[in-house]
Amino acid sequence: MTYIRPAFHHPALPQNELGYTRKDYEGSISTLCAGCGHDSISAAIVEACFELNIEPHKVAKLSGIGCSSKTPAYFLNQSHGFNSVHGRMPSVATGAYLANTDLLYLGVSGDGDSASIGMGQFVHAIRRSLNITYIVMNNGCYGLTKGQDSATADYGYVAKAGHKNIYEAIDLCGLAIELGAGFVAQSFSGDKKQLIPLIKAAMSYQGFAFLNVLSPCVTFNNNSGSTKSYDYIREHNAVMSGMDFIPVKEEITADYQEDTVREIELHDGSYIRLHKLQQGWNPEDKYAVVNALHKARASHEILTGLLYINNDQMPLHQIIRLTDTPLNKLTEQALVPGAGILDQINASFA
Amino acid sequence: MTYIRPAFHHPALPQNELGYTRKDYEGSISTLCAGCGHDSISAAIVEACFELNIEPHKVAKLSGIGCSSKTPAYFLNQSHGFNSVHGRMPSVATGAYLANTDLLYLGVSGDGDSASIGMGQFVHAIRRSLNITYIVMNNGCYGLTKGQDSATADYGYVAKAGHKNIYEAIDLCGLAIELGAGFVAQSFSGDKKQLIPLIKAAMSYQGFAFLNVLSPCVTFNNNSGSTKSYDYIREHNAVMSGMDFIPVKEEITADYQEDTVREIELHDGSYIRLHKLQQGWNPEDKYAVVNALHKARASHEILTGLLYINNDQMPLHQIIRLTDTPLNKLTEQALVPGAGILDQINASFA
Amino acid sequence: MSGINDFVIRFANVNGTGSASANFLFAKTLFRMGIPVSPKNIFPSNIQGLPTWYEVRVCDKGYLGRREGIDLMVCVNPQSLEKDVASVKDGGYFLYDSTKPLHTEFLRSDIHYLPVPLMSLCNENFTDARQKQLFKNMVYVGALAVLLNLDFEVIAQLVGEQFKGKEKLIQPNILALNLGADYVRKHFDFPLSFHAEKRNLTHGKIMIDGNTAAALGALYGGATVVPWYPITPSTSLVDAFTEYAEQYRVDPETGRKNFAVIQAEDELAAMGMVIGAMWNGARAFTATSGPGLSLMNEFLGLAYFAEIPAVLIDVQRAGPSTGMPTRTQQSDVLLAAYASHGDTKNVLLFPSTPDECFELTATAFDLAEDLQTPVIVMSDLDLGMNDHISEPLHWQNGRTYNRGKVLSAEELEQTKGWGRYLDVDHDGVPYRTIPGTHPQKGSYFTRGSSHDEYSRYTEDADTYVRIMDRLLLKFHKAATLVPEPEFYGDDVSAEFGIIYFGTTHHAAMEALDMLSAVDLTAYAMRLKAFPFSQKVRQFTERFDKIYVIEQNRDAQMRTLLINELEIHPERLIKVLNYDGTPITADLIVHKISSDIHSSTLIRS
Amino acid sequence: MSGINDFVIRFANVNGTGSASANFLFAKTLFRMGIPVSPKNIFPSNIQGLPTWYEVRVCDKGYLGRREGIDLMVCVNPQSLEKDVASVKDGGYFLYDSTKPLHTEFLRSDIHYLPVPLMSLCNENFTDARQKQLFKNMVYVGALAVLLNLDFEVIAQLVGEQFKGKEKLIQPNILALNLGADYVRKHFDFPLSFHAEKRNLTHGKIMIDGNTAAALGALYGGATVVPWYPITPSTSLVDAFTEYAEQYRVDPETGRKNFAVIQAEDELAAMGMVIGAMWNGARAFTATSGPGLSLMNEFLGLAYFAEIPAVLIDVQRAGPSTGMPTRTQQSDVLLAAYASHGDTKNVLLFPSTPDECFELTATAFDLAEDLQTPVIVMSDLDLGMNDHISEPLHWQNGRTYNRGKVLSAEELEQTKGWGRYLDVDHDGVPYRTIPGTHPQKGSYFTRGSSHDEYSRYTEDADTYVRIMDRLLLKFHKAATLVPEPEFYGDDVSAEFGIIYFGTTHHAAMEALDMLSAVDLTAYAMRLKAFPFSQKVRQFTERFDKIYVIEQNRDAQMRTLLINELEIHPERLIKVLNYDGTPITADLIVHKISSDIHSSTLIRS
Ligand SMILES: Cc1ncc(C[n+]2csc(CCOP(=O)(O)OP(=O)(O)O)c2C)c(N)n1
Ligand SMILES: Cc1ncc(C[n+]2csc(CCOP(=O)(O)OP(=O)(O)O)c2C)c(N)n1
Ligand code: SF4
Ligand code: SF4
Ligand SMILES: [Mg+2]
Ligand SMILES: [Mg+2]
Repeated sequence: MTYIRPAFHHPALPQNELGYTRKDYEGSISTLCAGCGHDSISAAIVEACFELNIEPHKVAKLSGIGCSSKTPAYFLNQSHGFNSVHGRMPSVATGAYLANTDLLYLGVSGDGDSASIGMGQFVHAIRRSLNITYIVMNNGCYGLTKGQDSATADYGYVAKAGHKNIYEAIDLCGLAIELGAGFVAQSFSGDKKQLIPLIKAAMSYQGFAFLNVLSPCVTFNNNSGSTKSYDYIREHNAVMSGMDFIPVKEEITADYQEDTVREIELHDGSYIRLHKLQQGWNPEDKYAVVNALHKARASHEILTGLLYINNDQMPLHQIIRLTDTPLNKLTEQALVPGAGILDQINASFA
Repeated sequence: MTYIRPAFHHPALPQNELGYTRKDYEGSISTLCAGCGHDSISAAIVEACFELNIEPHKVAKLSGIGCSSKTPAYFLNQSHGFNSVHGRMPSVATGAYLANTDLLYLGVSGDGDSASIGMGQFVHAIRRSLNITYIVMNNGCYGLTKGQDSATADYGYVAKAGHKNIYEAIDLCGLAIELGAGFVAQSFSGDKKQLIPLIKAAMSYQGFAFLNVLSPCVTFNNNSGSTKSYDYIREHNAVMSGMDFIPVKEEITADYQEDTVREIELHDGSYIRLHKLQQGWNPEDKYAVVNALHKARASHEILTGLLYINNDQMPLHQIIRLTDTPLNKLTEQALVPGAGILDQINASFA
Repeated sequence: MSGINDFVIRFANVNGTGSASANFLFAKTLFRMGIPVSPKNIFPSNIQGLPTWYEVRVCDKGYLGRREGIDLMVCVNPQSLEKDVASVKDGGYFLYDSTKPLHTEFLRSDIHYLPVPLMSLCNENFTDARQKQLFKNMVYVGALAVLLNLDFEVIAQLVGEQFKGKEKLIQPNILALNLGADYVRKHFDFPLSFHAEKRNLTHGKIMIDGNTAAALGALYGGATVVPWYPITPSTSLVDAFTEYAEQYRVDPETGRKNFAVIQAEDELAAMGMVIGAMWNGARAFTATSGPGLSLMNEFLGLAYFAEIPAVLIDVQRAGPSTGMPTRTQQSDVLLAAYASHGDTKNVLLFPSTPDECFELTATAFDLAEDLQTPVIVMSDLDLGMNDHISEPLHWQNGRTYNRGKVLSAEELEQTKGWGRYLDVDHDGVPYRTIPGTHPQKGSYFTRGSSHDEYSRYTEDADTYVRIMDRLLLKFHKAATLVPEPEFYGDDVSAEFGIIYFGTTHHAAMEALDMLSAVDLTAYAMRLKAFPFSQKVRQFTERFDKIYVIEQNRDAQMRTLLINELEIHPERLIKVLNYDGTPITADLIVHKISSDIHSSTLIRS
Repeated sequence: MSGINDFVIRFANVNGTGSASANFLFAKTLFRMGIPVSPKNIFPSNIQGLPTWYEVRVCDKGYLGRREGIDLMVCVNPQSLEKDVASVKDGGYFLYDSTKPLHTEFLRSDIHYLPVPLMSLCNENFTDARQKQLFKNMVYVGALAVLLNLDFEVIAQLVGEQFKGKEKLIQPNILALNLGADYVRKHFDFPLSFHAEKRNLTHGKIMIDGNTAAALGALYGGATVVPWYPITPSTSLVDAFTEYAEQYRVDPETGRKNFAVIQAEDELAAMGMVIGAMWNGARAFTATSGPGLSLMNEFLGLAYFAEIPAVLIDVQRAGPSTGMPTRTQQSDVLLAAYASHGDTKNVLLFPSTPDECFELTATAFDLAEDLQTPVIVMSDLDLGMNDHISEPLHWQNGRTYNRGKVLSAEELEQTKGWGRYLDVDHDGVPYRTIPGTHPQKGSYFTRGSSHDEYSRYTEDADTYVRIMDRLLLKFHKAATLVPEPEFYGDDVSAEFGIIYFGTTHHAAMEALDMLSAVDLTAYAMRLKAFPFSQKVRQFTERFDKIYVIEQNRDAQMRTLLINELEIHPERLIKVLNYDGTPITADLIVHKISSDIHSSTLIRS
């Protein structure tokens, strides 16, 4: 596939290195509620893809069912999208990815979609190290079906409908780390500065890159008893580090003091630079991260930032030693062993 | 339900406090392979129930599908059993338990049954704090379908069929702890001394009691490259503590040195006594346990014993404030609000 | 143009703007005035900001089905203006918010415009932004009240009931109503040629949605374990159950509950929990819609084969796949009837009205336990989520549950050689036991694998066949136990038959009258259950030509009829509506009469 | 008693004792001797220690279906002795391990006993415990070779092939064979009255199981993504695919693979992966059995409605639920055809023989991509897991794949106003694009929710109906593309018709001959696909009476025929076998002739 430069752009719109403008990364008009956190995440995806100089048609965006899962229609109109069935996006993404490892896969899901009906597929996509950027737009509730508690709703939070949640929440980041996800980050839809570089880093990572983005549901879960409201998250957000994402070949400047900066080189040569690191925070130390998460949970803090990264993770196509040519490009030539071989096989059954 | 003493036992057979003999806890003849680890676990269940003085008909035993899931037919013939569908035992058990909280629920599953197809239900049974003893007979493979790797098969182990497993294993104990299970233990089918008190403790615990029992599949996963073979487990078994289970009202004797003994009182008044504790091991300290599990995994050790216990866990029926009378005993009297109330309701729609 | 108590009015709103309660107030006022009314909510699969409509048919004759053709459109949504203007009947009315002038492209010469400055009236009279938006809806209700001659006393009373406990809100609502009313009185002739007139036609009736009624049926039917997974349009059913159970099933002293509503992780789990609970002797049900039904297939097969009672309420929506989640259809019939791999057949019940939702849901528990098999109540979005005029829900005090053949400890004590699947009574239904009943007797091992009469695993060919044949026998027994169909129309001189079920009821009733008005006399049978009873068979044998009306594409009920009753397909003619909107009498009449006109033979 | 090359022999073994290869050796020897033979494995759902049988029918006439009545029983399993003795035909033979004496209760006066001290012969000649057990099986093969006049050269050759690479094992195997042979020569008259004689009837044929053949069909058909979840009897299909792919689809230099076999976490995921892969332009399939099919319902509905190609191979077993996992049935037909909630219809293919498993599996990919819809290959346990004599698998070099209407970058460049679901060719099949094809053109949003021709979400009634109607049109097109039925028997003088499909083939062929021998002349149609083509319709119109033979309880294919072709049910008579064993010609003949005798009219 050769790249064809998009034509007739308004000359004033800023272009990225490939000549695309932000408009080229936008989608249809959102039908979500005004103020929904999910829309901010869509915007961050648009910005991240623009800045990353991604060719939109080289992205496949997949989702399940829910308000969150509708968002792929609201960004990257020039990418193919797949709004599958509830909770089963990971399997559809796995199939798509195996068919063509040349595309970037962006999976979008909700907390209902991933933490309840989709739990099994979520776990196994991680176990297989599916090469995907997997974003959960986590609002602690089922938006599209009108606000039921989800499995990530915190114990004791008070729903808009008035009742108190009586179950313990599933911590998707803790779970992802326990299951061996190679890239685990948490962020907040209201914090673009943090979110955009995280998305860029996730999309540059080879392997399962998980992003749990707290994303308030203004209609059903933004009330005062909520622990997923804009106010609550802002108040309880403990940023573990500032972060920059430095694309391949860009010069690395040293703006920060040595001791608080960490740079992590990804396989494609790009860098994640963490600065203003919290005391002792090392996102490559699994135990430390797990403990920090447990403690934060106990003290009602929400850790955000890049929580964990394992740069040695092998993505699925390498694990199974897939050929470089995308499987969907293989023709009869490559696929059919031929009549002669079939004769031999027949002979072995004669 | 009044208890009726079983009649006509061979006088020589030892009886427990209720007058039952071990025979009363046995099941049909096993059709598993000779030497299958699962049979040893069945025997341990028989022994534990005998020693615990459980009335067999007060137990409901449920399972999914697999060699492991067949075992409920091989113990406790006087209990009702339910061999449901593959991977979905937790939901059936949840329904059964809600219908009658007066019975003891014993769930039996396999690693295929719980870690693959049943992952979602496993996770959510834990999240709900289902009041059950949940035993996974973990052989790292799919016995009944002839030996495929399961999701608990260790990375790099060599299957009998010759290939090497290329995926990371799911650590069911680590997962259960992360998800908030209140009682998490690991054991080995070949170690009755450890297994029987663990089963007794689990059955006495109120809440989700998880027992991951390594249980070699002699037919498909007992070869030399296996990490779930009898030999391998014996060699890599790191027992975290010796353990006794002391039923309610039994006198607590002090056989052990103070500093290496820990006693944990369960809600029904029985005790778990841990002795020969590993240095610094505290099964009530979640972080310590999680770290120990992670380290053991890295060094190919298999920790066995009671790994984690949280005595403050509330079982599901308390969480949802269920009435004491089992729901299945309620009659029209309790259930029907009556024609008068219906008239009022009708009036509210007039 | 339509006349007194005979018109259709449609409200075009934006969802999430609080129009629902104002629109409901409008419909309920008519109902309280004794006039038959049937509102339909046409809403998007979305939470806020998209067009949503509320359509109210007013009909003295009591026809409660939907009718095409809008007499009066109330449009407060600029997004859908074009479509809304176009949808008004020739000679009809178009009421709109004239705060901003209507673009000339929306002017039709064949309809009347009723400009009311809703927004500016609110702006002038209210300060709070949210109030301004909310009260706009009350303003148009006030305007309509004058235009259509509604009873202001009834309205005021309803507003009072609505804001019971929040009395402060009554006054501003009344103010808003009056703003609209006064504006109309000042600017337009009133009432319109078609308008309301008090009647006594709804006396003793209630106005309720089917989901609430079904929830109450489950409550009265003794459901205690209610696992579920949210899905439109079944969610409100479980919500209603929870609400009433919290009211009537909680010990006021201890706060302890007589029921367990569990939000499951998915529909597979929900059905698994129902099966576990009913296996263990409690009454349980779950409610879902198409996608959930698909996911429950494996478990339904288990319940069928292991003979475990289970109750499922399928509030159908437009499929396939995610389809149109907020549109109605009757398209899960075939899957529900023969759910799961292997040879399986399930009992289905088809309510047509809220009171039947109540009654058939309660009955479902009796049938499920009596027959030890899954029973699926086939509701749909139209029935479940719209308000319908209905007979009041009825429960006879002293009515007892039929728990089926369950052996007590005492009975077990006296029983010899009990086998879980022994057909002792030769009716296909064996005796079961509940765990924990007796220390030595009655335990058995339930399995979805092949089993003998004593519930032991078997691969023996004859045993397997015996069990499978008995399940057929049981299904024949089911045909004698399920609710009988209802019959309508002219038994004596009918020239052809009509079969239908579920929410087609009102449209079918109206169609019957319309047909007989043009001398097409039909006798109609409303199915209430699957399998089909003798009466159903007799009906199908009586006519050479029977129209089968369904709200799906593939004529699924017709397939069941042909397949189970061995009817020649050519005798069953499809009358289908599957566009997601409730079927209309016009459509039925049109399809039947054009078929009759295109064929010659009616009765051979 | 049966005669030369006409007998049935059954081996009664304990599973897990290595009898399979010895029994296979026996059957293969007959095949190599040019004699038609059909082995059936009757095994328990268990790994070790339970009774398992291997039944071999030898038949000069080439009838390859199962036949009731055992001429010679080889019993090496004390557990099943009683049953095994009882199952021998009057006048038949019973060969058993006489190391321990047979209890007198197992002595029948009407059969012949052939005591061979298998165990003691082994004990005397081998030392290793495992070998003693294994070689017992070879001893009875040696004994049978003499009794039945098998060609020792052929046996020796087969043993050589089997132990290629492990030559050390050849000698002891031959020794074991000779032990049995010598013992028979010394103690019994031989050969028996029925025995084998060399023929040339299997020349050019192969002996292969359907699962292996289907796997090869998938390999040649271009499958690259193969997600699956283990389940009997489909597991060996994916095993075979993997094995051949490892051989023929791996770059010998780099070891990199041209395929991805992924063990999914369950069947839902397996089907999801197939859909994802085919959406993305690769050929993918999964194989499963009943329970898996039930779990795939939701995804099948998505693929139907969003028009995504998908290939599924359903190797059917006895349902419902877990049923009898190691027994055969054709009972998933109805669910597969109309899988999922809402109005859905899937394309089904019905292979009867291994070469058809190959061909129809390869074809399934073409059809799925051509029609952009799921295609389900309906195999069964009998076909999939038993060895069958078959035509060799055939692939024409140069055969190309039909990838359907997929737009390339160049085509997109030239296309204006493309819409994913536009019916440009008026055949119901729209054009699709593969992700990543073109930078600006061809992207679209796939959804299981209602969509318009441009794949935009819609709740518009007319648009929805348009799409649903086009899907019906596409299904009609499918009927013109699927493989045509095959016809057998007497076209001219036939008095009635027979319809059947799948593994009923061999029994049906034999039944045709048996019927015509008693002057019941039939013309038979073997269905190969659903939907039904014109030829199928014509056949059904030709006869007043048609017997529909199926291996399920509820006559599921008959339901499809009646429902899709609008046939009067009374013209289609059920001939059913559903006990889990492969159907026999005797059963067919018995049911048809007793129906004919009990009715008078054959042709009106
Ligand atoms: C099988 C199935 N069950 C239920 C539903 C109904 N449903 C649609 S969205 C949704 C939950 C969405 O919650 P979440 O994933 O958190 O997304 P949000 O709307 O909160 O962004 C449910 C239950 C469905 N579409 N399919
Ligand atoms: C829905 C479904 N899929 C697949 C199967 C086939 N199956 C039976 S047992 C089993 C795996 C059992 O593995 P595990 O749970 O580990 O039990 P084990 O036999 O190893 O004890 C599978 C895949 C099934 N019965 N149902
Ligand atoms: S309901 Fe909640 S999650 Fe859905 S669009 Fe509205 S704010 Fe967002
Ligand atoms: S196959 Fe393995 S797991 Fe199954 S019974 Fe045999 S040894 Fe046990
Ligand atoms: Mg959510
Ligand atoms: Mg296992």
